[in-house]
Amino acid sequence: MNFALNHDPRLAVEIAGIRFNNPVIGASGTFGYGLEFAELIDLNRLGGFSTKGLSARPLAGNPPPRIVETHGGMLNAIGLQNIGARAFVEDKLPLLRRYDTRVIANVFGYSDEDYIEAINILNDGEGIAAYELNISCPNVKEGGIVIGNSSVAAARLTEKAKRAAARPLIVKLSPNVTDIRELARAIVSAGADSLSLINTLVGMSVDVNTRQPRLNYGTGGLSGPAIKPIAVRMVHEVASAVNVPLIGIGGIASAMDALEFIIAGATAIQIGTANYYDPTVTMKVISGLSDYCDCCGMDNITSLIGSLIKS
Amino acid sequence: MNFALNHDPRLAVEIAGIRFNNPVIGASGTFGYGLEFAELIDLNRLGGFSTKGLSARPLAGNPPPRIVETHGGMLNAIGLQNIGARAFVEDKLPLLRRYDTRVIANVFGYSDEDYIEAINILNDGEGIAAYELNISCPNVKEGGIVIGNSSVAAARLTEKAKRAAARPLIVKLSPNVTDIRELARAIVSAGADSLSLINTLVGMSVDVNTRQPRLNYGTGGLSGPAIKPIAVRMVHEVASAVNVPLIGIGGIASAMDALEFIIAGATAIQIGTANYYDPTVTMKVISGLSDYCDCCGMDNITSLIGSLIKS
Amino acid sequence: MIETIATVESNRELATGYRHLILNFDEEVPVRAGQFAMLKAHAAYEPLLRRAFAVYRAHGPRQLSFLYQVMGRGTEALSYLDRGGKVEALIPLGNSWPIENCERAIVVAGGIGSASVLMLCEELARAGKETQVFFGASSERVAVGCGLEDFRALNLPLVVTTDDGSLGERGVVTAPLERYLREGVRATIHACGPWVMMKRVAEIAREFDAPCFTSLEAPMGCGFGVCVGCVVAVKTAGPIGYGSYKRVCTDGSIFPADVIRWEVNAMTL
Amino acid sequence: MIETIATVESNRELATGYRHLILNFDEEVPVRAGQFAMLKAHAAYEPLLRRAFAVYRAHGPRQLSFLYQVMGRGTEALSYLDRGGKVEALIPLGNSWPIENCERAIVVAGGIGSASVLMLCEELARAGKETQVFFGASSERVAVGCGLEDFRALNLPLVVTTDDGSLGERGVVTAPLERYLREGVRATIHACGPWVMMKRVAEIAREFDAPCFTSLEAPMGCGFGVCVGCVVAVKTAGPIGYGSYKRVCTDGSIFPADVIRWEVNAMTL
Ligand SMILES: Cc1cc2nc3c(=O)[nH]c(=O)nc-3n(C[C@H](O)[C@H](O)[C@H](O)COP(=O)(O)OP(=O)(O)OC[C@H]3O[C@@H](n4cnc5c(N)ncnc54)[C@H](O)[C@@H]3O)c2cc1C
Ligand SMILES: Cc1cc2nc3c(=O)[nH]c(=O)nc-3n(C[C@H](O)[C@H](O)[C@H](O)COP(=O)(O)OP(=O)(O)OC[C@H]3O[C@@H](n4cnc5c(N)ncnc54)[C@H](O)[C@@H]3O)c2cc1C
Ligand SMILES: Cc1cc2nc3c(=O)[nH]c(=O)nc-3n(C[C@H](O)[C@H](O)[C@H](O)COP(=O)(O)O)c2cc1C
Ligand SMILES: Cc1cc2nc3c(=O)[nH]c(=O)nc-3n(C[C@H](O)[C@H](O)[C@H](O)COP(=O)(O)O)c2cc1C
Ligand code: FES
Ligand code: FES
Repeated sequence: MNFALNHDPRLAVEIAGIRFNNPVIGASGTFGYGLEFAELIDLNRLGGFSTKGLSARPLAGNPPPRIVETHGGMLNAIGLQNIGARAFVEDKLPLLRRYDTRVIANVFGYSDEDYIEAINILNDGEGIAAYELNISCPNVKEGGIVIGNSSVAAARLTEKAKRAAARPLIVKLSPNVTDIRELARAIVSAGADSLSLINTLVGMSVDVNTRQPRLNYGTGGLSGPAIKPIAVRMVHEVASAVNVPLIGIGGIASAMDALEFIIAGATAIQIGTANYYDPTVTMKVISGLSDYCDCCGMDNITSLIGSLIKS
Repeated sequence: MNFALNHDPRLAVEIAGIRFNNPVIGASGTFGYGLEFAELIDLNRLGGFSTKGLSARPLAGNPPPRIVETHGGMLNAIGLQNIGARAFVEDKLPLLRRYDTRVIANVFGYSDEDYIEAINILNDGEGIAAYELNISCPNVKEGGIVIGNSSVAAARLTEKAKRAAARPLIVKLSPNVTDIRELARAIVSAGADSLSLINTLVGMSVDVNTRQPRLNYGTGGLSGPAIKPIAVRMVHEVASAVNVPLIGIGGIASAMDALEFIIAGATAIQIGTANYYDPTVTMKVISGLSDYCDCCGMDNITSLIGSLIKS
Repeated sequence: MIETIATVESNRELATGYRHLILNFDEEVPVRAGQFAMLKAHAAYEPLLRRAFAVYRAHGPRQLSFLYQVMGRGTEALSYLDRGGKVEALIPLGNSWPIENCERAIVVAGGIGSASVLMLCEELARAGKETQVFFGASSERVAVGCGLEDFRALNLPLVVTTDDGSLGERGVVTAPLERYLREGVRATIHACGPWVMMKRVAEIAREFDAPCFTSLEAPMGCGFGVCVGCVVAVKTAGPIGYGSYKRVCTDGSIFPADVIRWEVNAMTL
Repeated sequence: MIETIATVESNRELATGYRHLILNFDEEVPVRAGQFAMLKAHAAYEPLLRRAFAVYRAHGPRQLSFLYQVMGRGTEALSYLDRGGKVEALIPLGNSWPIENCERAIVVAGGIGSASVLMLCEELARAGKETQVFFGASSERVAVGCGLEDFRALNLPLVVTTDDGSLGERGVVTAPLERYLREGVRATIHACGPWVMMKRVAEIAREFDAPCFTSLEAPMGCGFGVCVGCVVAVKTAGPIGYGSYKRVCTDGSIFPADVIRWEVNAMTL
C-alpha cells in the first residue's frame, strides 16, 4: 500500500532508525490499541501511537473510581488493565498492520522478569516498530518503590530489556524525581535508544463530603495541560544531558504546544489526555505543524529540534 | 486592642505554640508585606500571613519578564526581590503591629550564613510570630543545587537556623524531590517545629515565535490550581511521616480546597496565587470554613485534621 | 460514532437546576434508545473533559435533545449556552435498551435517570408492549425538571413518587415497584437512576426473578473506550482478573442487573 | 482601590478584534487619566489571572468604559460578554498622567495604547493646554478599533498615521512627532503604545530634550503590587541592586521616559 501522498515530507522525523511520517504520536493509555480511533481519524495520517501498557499476562486493573478531573488536568489510577501481550499480538496486530502508522508497544511489568517475559512475547509480533518501557507508572508500585524513580533499578531493567528486545527500546521517564537528568543518563548508558517523557505526576484529590480520596486507589497520576510547563522543563533538561532522540509528552493539545516541546529538545511528541476531550486532536496538530512550516518557510521540522534561544 | 468578636472560635488552630485565629494564612510572595491588603480585606480576620522572602540584604530580583500564565496556574521567576530584613523590621513591623494577625517572616539566603544573618536581624523585630525557612525557591539556585532538594543540606541548615531563631521555625518544603517523606523526616529531626508545603514546581514555557523561554530567567516556579493534586498528595505523605503540625499550600482557592488539605493532614493552609485573581479570597475561605462547621455541626476544625478515610 | 460541533436550538430551564437542551446537527445522527453522547460547550477551556448525557429525544434525524441536571463545572458551562451556541459532541455512544424478547415491560426512572428512558418508553409503546412506568424524584420540582410532563404525555400507566410527598406517593420509587411485582406480574425491568436505587431494583428483580436491565453511570474520561476509566465491577467465575471490570461507555452503559457487583460503587458519591 | 463586580452596559465591536466595553459600578469609582483596572469575566475558570486595562472614559461617576484588543484567552473571554454580564474588577490602579507643570502638550498614541490617553486629552483640553495629538495604527481598521472617532471628536490638532497608508500619513507615528519637534516646538510628551514605539519616542524626546512620560505595559499577576511580576528595569546610580526594577502596576504605569532602561523589554513580545 502507498499512502505517501497523505504525508507532508517536511514533518518526517526519525527515532532510533524508525521513520515516523510526522512527529505526532498517540500516548500510551490514551490511545487504546489504536483501532478505537479508526472511526474518528485517518490512522494513516498519524505519525504513530503507543499502545495501552501491555503486560505478560492480562491485568484486571484497579477498582473504580479510577479517574477524577482536576483544574487543567485529570488524575487516573487505571492500574494497567490490559488484554496482555499475547492477545495484542494475536488479535490486534493483524488489524493494525493494515495501517501505515508506527505502532509502539508500551510494556509494563511488576518485576524485571515480567517485563522481559512481555518483551519476549511481543518479539513474535509482526508490525511493532519499537518498545516503550513504562517504568514510571505511579499506580502500581509494588513494595512501595517505583522502578522508574531509582536510577539504579531503572538502569538495571533497561539493560535486561535492551538485551531481550528485538526492536529499538524507548524508555519512558518518571517526572516524580529530584534530578531527571541523572535518571536519563543512567538509562541511556544502560542502552536505551530513546527516551520519552513525562509520565504522570503523582497526585491526590479528596472528596470533602465523604472524606475519602476521590480515587479508589487513593493516589493517581496527574496529566493534561496543567503539567505542560513541568514537562517542557524536563524535556529541556534531559536534552542537555543525553544525546538520544527524545519524545516529549505532557499536556499537549495544539500544534503550538507541540512546537514548545520540539524547540525545547524533543524529536517527536505524544498526545495523551487531549485525545479524550478532542478525539481528532492528533490530526489538528499535524495540520498545524504543516501550517507552521508554511509560515516560517521551513523545509524540515527537524531544524527546530532543541533550537531554544536562551537569554 | 480586642478583636476577639471577629473570630469564630471553632476555627482556631495552634502551630508550634502559636495560636492562629483561623487556619487561613497568606502565602509568601503573594501577600507582599501584608499591608498591601489592608485596603482590600480585614487583616484582623486573617489567621496570618507569610512575608515575601526576606534576605539579610535587599535583593534586586530577576530581569523581566518574571511571570507567565499557564493552564490552571502561572510560572514565576521573581528572584526574591525584597526590601531586606532590616527594612522590614524598621519600616513594616511597626505598622503591622496594629493588626491582630500572625506575621510569619519568610527567610531566604544564598548560603547558610545568609539565612542566619537574616534571622539574627529579624530576631530584633517585635511582632513576628514565627520564621518560615524558604529553602525551596527554584528561581535562585546557586551552583546548580537547591538546598531544599537535598536532605543533608536541608537538615544542616535547619539545625543552624533553629539554633539562631528566637522564634518557632517552620521549614518550607520543595516538591521537586523523589521522596518528600525522607526530606521531611530529615528536617524535623534537625529541629523544625513545623513544615509548610509545597513550594512551586519547576517549569518552563516557550514562546514559539521568538523561540525563547517566556521567562527571562528561563525556568520558573509553577503555582495555582494546576498543582493542587500534587500538593494534597505530598501533604498526605508527609503527615504519615512526621509528627509536627503541617501547613498545606498549593492551588487553594476555596474553602473546599482548604478542607481537602486539612483532611489530608494539614493543621493550617496558605493561599498564594489565588490572592492575585481574587484579592479577597482569604476572607471567603474563612467564612466558608465557618459555614462548613455549621453544616457538619463541628465545634472544632482541628477534629478534621488528617481525618482521611482510606478505602 | 460521529465527532461534530452541534448548534443549540434551545436550552430551556424546566425547573431550577434542570434544563432541556435541543441540538441541531449538520448530519443525520442515528440513535437508539439508551445511547448517549459526550458533550462540552465549544471552546470552553475548563473543564477539559466532555460530559456524558443520554439522548433524551429524537425530534428529527438531525435534531436531538438532552435533559440535564446542573451538577458542577461541566453542566454549568452548558447551562450558559443560548440559541445558536456551539456544543462539541461525540455521538452516538454505548449500547441500547434490549426490548426484542420482552413481552411486558417495567420502566423505573429515578431522578435525572429519566433522561435515559423516555425514548425507551416511546419504543415500547410503538412496539405495542404493555408497559408500566415508575417515576421517582425527590420533589415535585425535581420531577418536573426530570421531564414528568413528557412522561405523562406518553399515556402509559405511570406511578409517581417523591421523597417529600409533594407529588404522588411519598417515598422511594422502588416501593410501588415491589408491590407491583408482588401482585404476580411477570415483566422485564428497565431501570436508570442513582446507584442506590438501581442496586435496590436489582435486589427486587432477583427476589421476583424478573429479567432486569440497568443503565449505569461512571465518571467518564473519553466515552469511546480508550481511557478505561469508567469501569464497573462485574461478576466473574474466577478471582479478580482481566474481565473483572467492564467499561460503562462501550460495554454498557446498559447491563443486565445480575452481572453487576453492586457493592462496588463506580462513583465517589 | 475597590474590589467589586461590575455589570456590562454594552460591549460593542468597533472593528474586528477591537471592542468598547462600558461597565456600570454599584459605587462611585474616582479615576484619574491614565489609571487602569484589573478585569476578568466573572466566574470564568480560565484564564485565572485578571487582565489590565486602562480606563478609556468616565461616562459618569458609576459608569466607566474600556477599549480593548482581543489578544488571547482573557480578552477573548471578555469579548463574549453581553449586556448584563458580570465582570470582576479591581479599580482604580496605578498613577496618573502628570499635567500640572506642562505648558504645552504632545500626546502620542500607538495602536491600542490610545485607550490610556483619551482621558488625558480631555483633561488637557479642559485645562486649556495647547495639545497636539499623534495617532498611529497599523491600518484604518485598527485606527477605528482604537477609538479614532472619539479622538477626532475632541477637536484637537490630530495627525493620523498608518503602517499601510490606508489612512492619513503612511509610516510610523514617530515620524510626524519628530518633524513637529524639529520645528522647534517645546512641549511635554505623553506616550502610550507598543514598547518599540515608546522606546523611539524616548529617544526623540532626549534628542530634543523634551520632558516625556510613557505609560508602560508588563504582564501582570495582581495589579496591586504584591507579586512583583510586572517590573521594568530603571536607571540607578550603582550596579544592579534593590531598586533596579520598579513595578509597573504601583510605581507606574506612567514613568518619566528617561528613567526607563529601554533595552530591557518587559514583554516577551
Ligand atoms: C452514560 C451516562 C449518561 C448520563 N446521562 C445524563 C443525563 O442524561 N442527564 C444528566 O443530567 N446527567 C447524565 N449523566 C451524568 C452526568 O454525566 C454528570 O452529571 C456530569 O458528568 C456532571 O458533570 P459536572 O461537570 O457538571 O459535575 P462535576 O463537577 O464533574 O461533578 C459534580 C458532581 O457530580 C459527580 N459526577 C461527576 N461525573 C459524574 C458522572 N459521570 N455521573 C454522575 N455523577 C458524576 C462528581 O463526583 C461531583 O460530585 C450521565 C452519565 C453517564 C455516565
Ligand atoms: C497597565 C496596562 C494597561 C493596559 N491597557 C490596555 C487597554 O486599555 N486595552 C487593551 O486592549 N490592552 C491593554 N493592556 C494590555 C492587556 O492587558 C493585554 O492585551 C492582555 O493582558 C492580554 O491578555 P489575553 O489573555 O487576551 O492574552 P494572553 O493570552 O495573556 O496573551 C496573548 C498575547 O499577549 C501578550 N500579553 C500578555 N499579557 C500582556 C500584557 N499585560 N500586555 C501586553 N501584552 C500582553 C502575551 O505575551 C501573548 O503574546 C494593558 C496592559 C497594562 C499592563
Ligand atoms: C488514563 C491514563 C492512562 C495511562 N496509561 C498509561 C500506560 O498504560 N502506560 C504509560 O506509559 N503511560 C500511561 N499514561 C500516561 C500518558 O501516556 C502520558 O505520559 C501522560 O498522560 C502525560 O501526557 P498528557 O498530559 O498528554 O496526558 C496514561 C495516562 C492516562 C491519563
Ligand atoms: C509570584 C510568586 C512569588 C513567590 N515568592 C515566594 C517567596 O518569596 N518565598 C516562598 O517561600 N514562597 C514563594 N512563593 C511560593 C508560594 O508561597 C506558594 O508556596 C506557591 O505559590 C504554591 O501556592 P499557590 O498555588 O497557592 O500559589 C511564591 C509564589 C509566587 C506565585
Ligand atoms: S470513558 Fe473512557 S473508557 Fe469509558
Ligand atoms: S502586577 Fe503584581 S506587582 Fe505588579
